[in-house]
Amino acid sequence: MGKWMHDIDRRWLYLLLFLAVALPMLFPSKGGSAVILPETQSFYDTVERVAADPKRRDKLVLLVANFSASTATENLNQYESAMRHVMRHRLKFAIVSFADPQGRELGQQTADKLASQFGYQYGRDYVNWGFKTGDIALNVKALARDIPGTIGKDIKGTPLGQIPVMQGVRGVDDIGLVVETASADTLEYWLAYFRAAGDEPVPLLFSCTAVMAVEAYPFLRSGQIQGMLNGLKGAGEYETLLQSPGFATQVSPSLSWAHFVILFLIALGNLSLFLSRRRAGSRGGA
Amino acid sequence: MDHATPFARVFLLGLFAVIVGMVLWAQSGKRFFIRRIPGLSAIDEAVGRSAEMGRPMLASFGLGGLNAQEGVITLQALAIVSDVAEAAARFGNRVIVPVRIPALMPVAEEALREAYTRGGRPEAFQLDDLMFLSDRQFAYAAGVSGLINREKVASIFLFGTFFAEALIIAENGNRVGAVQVAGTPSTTQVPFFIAACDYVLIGDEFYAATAYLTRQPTLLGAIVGQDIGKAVLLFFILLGVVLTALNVPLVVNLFADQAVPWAEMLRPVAPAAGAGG
Amino acid sequence: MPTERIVVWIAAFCTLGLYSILYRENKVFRFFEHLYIGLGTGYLLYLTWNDTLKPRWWEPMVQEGRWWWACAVPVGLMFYTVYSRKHAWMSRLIFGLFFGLTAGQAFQRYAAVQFPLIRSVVSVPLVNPPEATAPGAYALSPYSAVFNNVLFLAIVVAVMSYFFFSFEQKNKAVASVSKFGRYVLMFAFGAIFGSTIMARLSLLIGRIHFLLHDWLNIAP
Amino acid sequence: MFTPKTGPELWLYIAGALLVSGVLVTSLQLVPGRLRKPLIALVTFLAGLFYIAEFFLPVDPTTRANFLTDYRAPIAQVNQVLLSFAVGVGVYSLLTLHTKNIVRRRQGWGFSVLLLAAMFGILVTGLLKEYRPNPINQAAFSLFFDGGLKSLDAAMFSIVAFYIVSAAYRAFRARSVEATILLVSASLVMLGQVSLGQGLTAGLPTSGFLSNLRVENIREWILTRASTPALLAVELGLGLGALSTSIRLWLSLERGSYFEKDV
Repeated sequence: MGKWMHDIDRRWLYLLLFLAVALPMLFPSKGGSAVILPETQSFYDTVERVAADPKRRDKLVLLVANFSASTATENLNQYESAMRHVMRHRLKFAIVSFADPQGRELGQQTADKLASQFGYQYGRDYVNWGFKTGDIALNVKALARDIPGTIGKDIKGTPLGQIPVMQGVRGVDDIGLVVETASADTLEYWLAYFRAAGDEPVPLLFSCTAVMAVEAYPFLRSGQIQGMLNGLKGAGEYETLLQSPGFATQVSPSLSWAHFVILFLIALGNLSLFLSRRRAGSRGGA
Repeated sequence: MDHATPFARVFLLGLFAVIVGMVLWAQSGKRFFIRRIPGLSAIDEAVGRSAEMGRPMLASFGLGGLNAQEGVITLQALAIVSDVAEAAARFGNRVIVPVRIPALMPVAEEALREAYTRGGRPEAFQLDDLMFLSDRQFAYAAGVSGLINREKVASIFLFGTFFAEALIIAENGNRVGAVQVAGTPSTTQVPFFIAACDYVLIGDEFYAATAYLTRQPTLLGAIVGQDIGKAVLLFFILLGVVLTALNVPLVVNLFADQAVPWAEMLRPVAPAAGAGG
Repeated sequence: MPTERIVVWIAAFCTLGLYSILYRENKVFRFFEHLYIGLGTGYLLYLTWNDTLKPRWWEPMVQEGRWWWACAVPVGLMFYTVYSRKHAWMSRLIFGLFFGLTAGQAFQRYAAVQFPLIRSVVSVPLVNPPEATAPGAYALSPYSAVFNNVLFLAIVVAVMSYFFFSFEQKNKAVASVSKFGRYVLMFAFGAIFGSTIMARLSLLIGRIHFLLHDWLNIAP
Repeated sequence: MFTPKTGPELWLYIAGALLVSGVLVTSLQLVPGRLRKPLIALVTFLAGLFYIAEFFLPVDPTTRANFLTDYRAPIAQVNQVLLSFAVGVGVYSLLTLHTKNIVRRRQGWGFSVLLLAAMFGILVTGLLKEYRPNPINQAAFSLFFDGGLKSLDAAMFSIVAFYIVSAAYRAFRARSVEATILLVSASLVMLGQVSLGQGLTAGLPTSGFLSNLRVENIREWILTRASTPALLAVELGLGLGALSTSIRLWLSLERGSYFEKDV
């Protein structure tokens, strides 16, 4: 028994995982009630605070889409909820991507999807700066000082100066909030070159894949970022806070079951180790 | 920090002086000691095993580009991969080097040519084994997985910046039974290398690697300089913690993003203001 | 069949084709692997022109009349001198430029990234930690707040001492501190592993949802 | 002279710039061997000096800029444009390898044909979509991009989920102290991050001492109190390592194969 578990063909593990994800999708059930983690709560609260702050609410919100379709399950759901939250408070915002060209399209698709619902109009209420290639550090550094110069034209080829929503937006001091949605460690650039480059630190929110979250906890603790959405789970909690359940809420059972399968397998692996040790022990070996 | 505060000038120039000073001292003949780094002694073993089995090796210097964040890591990784290639040349082994960043192809080519020359077999260098695979992260991973399985590589060396593809590469390596040595400053990928590789360099062992492998005075000097830097950091940390307990925010103010006037350095912050800000 | 439907079918085949490597390396995987690398490179060329060279170089030069951008061509071609043994050294000149630009940013990067980290360590309060008085679910008793903060500092110091290289860690106290450092590192790596599992599962969920919902249409 | 030009004058200037810079670059070959390394070192030093001086030199308190600050953006642009020229080096490598495969009918040469066809397919349809935008070109590009590339990206990324399971099954066995630590912290974090796991301890109070035993709070504790300081300390070491490597690069003190070769 122990030996069989030890030598188990990994393809059986793969099949088991596939079933753990697929079956809860085919037979939907209600996911357990989510506990809201404090970083999600403060993410939500920060947007609320910016919206209620007369000094900040008229400034531009940056919704940075530093992700591509490959992490859409986590990032796109976070991004959509953040945009919905911003639109609810009628804040002006800009979509921009530095990490992946798909970011600008995914950002635009999200805006197209939500705009009619909230009466947002391109150019008047929001703008898409598009994708900026090149060294992200240099771009973000330049952005802090000169937004129109760094960005140049928007996604439709209009110079930023001619877009109503961009009137008076020069640099970091005209930005009210940065929401960085990312699949890689692009947060650092905002910390290093943008957040504290102006008169007052700009509130910075991070919605990221669960991997990047671990690295970001130190920044959360040091107060450099004000809130964080941790992967699909964070997206689900945020959906709960916004009271608009979506994809993240729907697939929560699959996430839970897959975790349990992995935990079960780990337990199985340790059982096999224990059994093989005991067998070795009874034969008099070490 | 957009521009240096007065303290940052002093502190960074101090670090600069210490590191350059130690490098110069080492270059003028001072022999510095550096402790054993277990993963690195495994490189020769892995190369040797490849030679025994008569199967090729695969070495990657990571997925990092030439930007500020990854550039220095990538160049350091290339230096380690060159050392691997040199050992491979000595054993008469084939080493496949898949590349992600096109701009690095010329640098890699020169570095590998030089490594084979140092290994005594310049003619063994095959340009086809240094291949640009794809600049797309997962296309690169798919290509490397294909190579690992088709070429039945016997050992794999992964150094440099890695992202999520790290585990795809390492698990395929594990499946074909290759000996794998990895080292990366990308902390998020270290656990996966630990799970799938035989030897893993953690944290700034990566930066110590070339010094340990080559015993170059310059590099050894730099490691000693870094160690002194770490000692200075520890000093500031301990000092800062004691002062914070006494409600004197001197060290916090010294390391602030915006210059704090000297007169206000010692003024206690209001409670609950928190750090950073 | 409308384009969207064809796209879904192609996407489903691509997904299953790559997944076939989970069974074993095979011709189907090899097909999609080569397709993938080809598409990736073609797209890279397209992006390089469309997103960088056209807007940042060609249009400024030709439409806005900034003729001096033409100088970028001979300089950029220096990369290609690597193909000639005689001229290969010239590629080093342009790499020297890039190495310089990369290295030159290190000081600002250090100050910008490391200083806040140092601040966050030194401002850990050992006396009257605010966590002890904070309202809400995460308030701690004064004892556990102090314990947590002492532990926090101990971990920082232990892990940092693990990474000293220039002396043999023979001293028993030093050796055990550094051993503790290594254990803590393993603890942290375990945490990363556990946390990453969620991220990777999410992506798989996304893909399987695509297969079951968008392609086969058997899941809601 | 450095003012934008228009019309035929522009093309004249462009041709002139090409000629002059071309001659300058070519004449670099006249640099004698012993001066080449110092020249490379000088270029590296000056390029690095720009950012270092820009950062260290005092700034005007009102504009928070010094005389170099305004050149950040142009330098970023030059950097980006020049790096784009290097893309061809990679493509050339790929093209030669696979053309050789096809010409010499090496094993699996059919896959090389496929690779090249896919490469030109997406490039051509992409450019057609930009320069001749019509529904057919849009759709053709979409087949390559949305059907092919995007889904291949997503599929390959999600495959990590399978590998993470086999890695966990193999690695998380209590064979040694270190492996046990890894196992325990990973399992606790996993339990704490899904609602099913959180349900296990949902009966415990949300405040007071017992609340510490709720799995989501254990997870939070592991991430913020135990793993954060460890990663922070790693980061402090890495920062110094990067700084030291950068200094060596900047001053051309770096040693190792590429940097020691005679030119």
